[in-house]
Order: sequence, then C-alpha cells, then structure tokens
Amino acid sequence: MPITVVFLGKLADLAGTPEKEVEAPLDWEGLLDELQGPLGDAAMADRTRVAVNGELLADKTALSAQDGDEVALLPPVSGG
Amino acid sequence: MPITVVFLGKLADLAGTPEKEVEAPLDWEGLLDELQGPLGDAAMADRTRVAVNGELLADKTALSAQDGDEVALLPPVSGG
Amino acid sequence: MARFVELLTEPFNPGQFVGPFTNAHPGLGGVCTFVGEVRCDAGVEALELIHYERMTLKGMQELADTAIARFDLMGLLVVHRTGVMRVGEPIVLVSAAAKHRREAIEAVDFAMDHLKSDSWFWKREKRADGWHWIEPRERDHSDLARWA
Amino acid sequence: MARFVELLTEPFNPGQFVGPFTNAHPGLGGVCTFVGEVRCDAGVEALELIHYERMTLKGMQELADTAIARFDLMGLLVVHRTGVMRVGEPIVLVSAAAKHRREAIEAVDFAMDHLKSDSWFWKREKRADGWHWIEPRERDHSDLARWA
Repeated sequence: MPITVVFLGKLADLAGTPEKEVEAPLDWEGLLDELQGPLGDAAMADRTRVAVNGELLADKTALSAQDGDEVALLPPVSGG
Repeated sequence: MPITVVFLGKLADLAGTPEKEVEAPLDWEGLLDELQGPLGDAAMADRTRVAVNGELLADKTALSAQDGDEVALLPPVSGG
Repeated sequence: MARFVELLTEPFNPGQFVGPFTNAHPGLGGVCTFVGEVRCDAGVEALELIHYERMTLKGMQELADTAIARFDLMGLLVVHRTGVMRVGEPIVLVSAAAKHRREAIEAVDFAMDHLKSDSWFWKREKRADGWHWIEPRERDHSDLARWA
Repeated sequence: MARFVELLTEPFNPGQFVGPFTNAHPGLGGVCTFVGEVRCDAGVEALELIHYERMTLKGMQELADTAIARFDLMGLLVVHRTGVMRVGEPIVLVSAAAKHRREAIEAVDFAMDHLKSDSWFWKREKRADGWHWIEPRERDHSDLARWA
C-alpha cells in the first residue's frame, strides 16, 4: 500500500491536487524530493506542520511513514 | 399637592408601605423626622441614595422638595 | 445602530428577541448573547425583582448608550424582567451585534456587570421561612472595577 | 455535563441548537452564546472553510474538554461550518451554560479565540478576481496569549 500525502489549505493549490500517493517508506528527505519549487519551500517553512495519521509530529524532520500511512502537510491556519 | 416619598427594596418593608405622602416643602431634616427607628437609620446610611423626580441627589442632605415632587429612598441595589 | 431596551413584567422567550435582533443587522460579524435565568439554589422557591419605574428603565437606556459608545457595536438589545419569577425563568437577556467578535463579547460582559450591580433593581428570594432581601456582593464591586 | 461538538457542511440556524442546549440544562444560572457570521466585507462574494477531517473535529473536541475543565461549566456546545458560505451565513456557534455568568462568558471568549486561530481550518475568500487565502493575523496571537 502506498503512502497518501495530503495537502491542506494553500498547499493544495501549490501542489495542484489535494493529495497524492507516494511509495513507502517515506522520511523527511524523501518527502521533500516529492515536492517541487514553492511547495517544497512551503513544506520547509517553520510554521508548516506535519501529521501522520492525524497525529502532529513534534519534529517534522523525524518523519518516518510506512505502508498505508497518511501524511498531512498543514500550513498555518487562517486568522479570525 | 403633597410630596410623595417612595421606599424601594427593603426600605418598603421597614416603612410598612411602598410610599407615603408628606406635607411640602420637605428638606433632609424634615424627611428624617418622618422616618422612625430602623427606617431613619437606613435612610442615613452612606449607601442609601435619594432621588427627586427620578434624579439622584449628589448630596442627599441638600434635599429641597416642593409641592408634587416625588422623593425616592434608594438602598444599595442587590448583587448578581 | 439599533438600541432596544425593555423592561418586562411577564415571562419571555429569549429566542423571540434574539432572532429579529440578529436579522435586523445584516452584514454583522458576530452576535454575542447572554441569558440569565433564575438559578436552582437549594431552598429558593422564587425570586422577586423590584424596580423603580422612573429610574430603572432610564438607567438601562443610559447603560446601553455607554456600551454602544465604548465598544464598536452595530446594535445592542437589553431585556430585563421584573416581578416574581420561578426557577428556570429568564431574568435578563443582553445581545450585542458587532463587526468583530471581541467587541460583541466584551460589550455583553460589560453590560451584564453593570446590570447586575449598577442598575436600580432590588431582589428578594422566597424560602420556606419567607422572603429575604439579597444584599450587594463583594464580587460585584470587583467585577465592576474591571471597567473603570 | 454535556459536550456537543459538530462540524456541519450545510447552512444551519443557531436557534435550533441553542434552544435544546439551554433546555438540556435546567437549573443553570446563565447561557452565553456567540454566533459568528460571514461578514459583509467590500468585494467579498463568498468564504470557503477547508478542514482536515481526521484532525479538525478531534481538535474541537479537545478544545471543548479544555474549556469545560478550565471554566466551571454545566455544558458546552460548539458548532462549526465548513465548505462554501455566503455573506450572512453562520460560520460558528459556541454556547456555554454555567451556574454563574462570568464563567459562561469567559468560556465563550476562550473557545472563540482558540477556534479562530488554533483550530485546523483554512479559509479563502472569493473576490471578483478569484479566490484568496486568508493568512494568520497578529491580533489572533495576542488574543490567544491572554489565556496562556
């Protein structure tokens, strides 16, 4: 089973899709390899968080996703 | 026309009536003469205010009511 | 700007006031509403609010004007009961409409503090042994002091 | 204690939630309710809220639990829209029931600050030239810092 990468908010615009599938396993370097140009920059931005199966990673560079996992890229939420 | 003295809150209990009529004119000493015992004490309490025709007196001892005036004795309002 | 201030002698349904009030302010950002009811306190059978006709309503209107001027409101609704009330009956309703939420919430907080301890209402509770007047509370003074 | 947390994809009428919520808490002292609507801002034709199914609702439930624990509540209701909304449609409803008014008002203030800037929602506005993402605001951080 592949890994699903989910793009939230404006990252979906940058990715041109709300989600894509990638081969398992996936670490932080592997994820950045999948993300081109501004999307990669946005992923690296301090305020962009990463969650695996709905659980936030304290340190996104420690990403270690396996078969069937869902990896979400979460940009800063919008203001009120 | 007489002056109407209105007793609010627990002052009505102390007076035994929500209002009474007294002869005009009426000053602070005259008002105290009309109020017996605990009612007079309550009227003199710092936090009891006096209004004439709906307007609070800054200094209740400056009371000077005329024919037809309504004098209200207002104890502290209840809490929330 | 719309200011609605009412003193009622009969039970009321808050929704009947809040719905039309909200609809009267198209384009608002938010509406904050507080409804206070007669609380279920042990031994309390009823609550009575006494007011002084010629000063109580005028005081509420002045309070509403003050809140409108202080917070950037589109509208303010203040409804207050008087008379004898049973547990669960609404006593007071304050609703503030504003472009932004913080102004609406703060205006309600401000209006409630002043209605509770700086308006011409006197309350008494009916218990098994009769009616008892409610005195001012220290907490009310500290609540009011927040706005000084 | 009752905690109601809902994410809705269709328009809703706040009164349909607040009425039953209030009635579910007999003996309460007060209910504070905030309803946020799509504001009428010049040039804005529609607002879209995007959420992340598996995190957004869970985050709202955790926020509700935090508010209930922090303030002395009898109940808390949180309803939030997602999807595309027009001016005047309700986006969010928070209602807190408590024995005392200050707890109810503060719980709503707390919940709104956190829903607005610490929940998993992303917003964009539709203008004549298309959709524009809404960025975080400095004001949101200072609002949140009040509760730290």
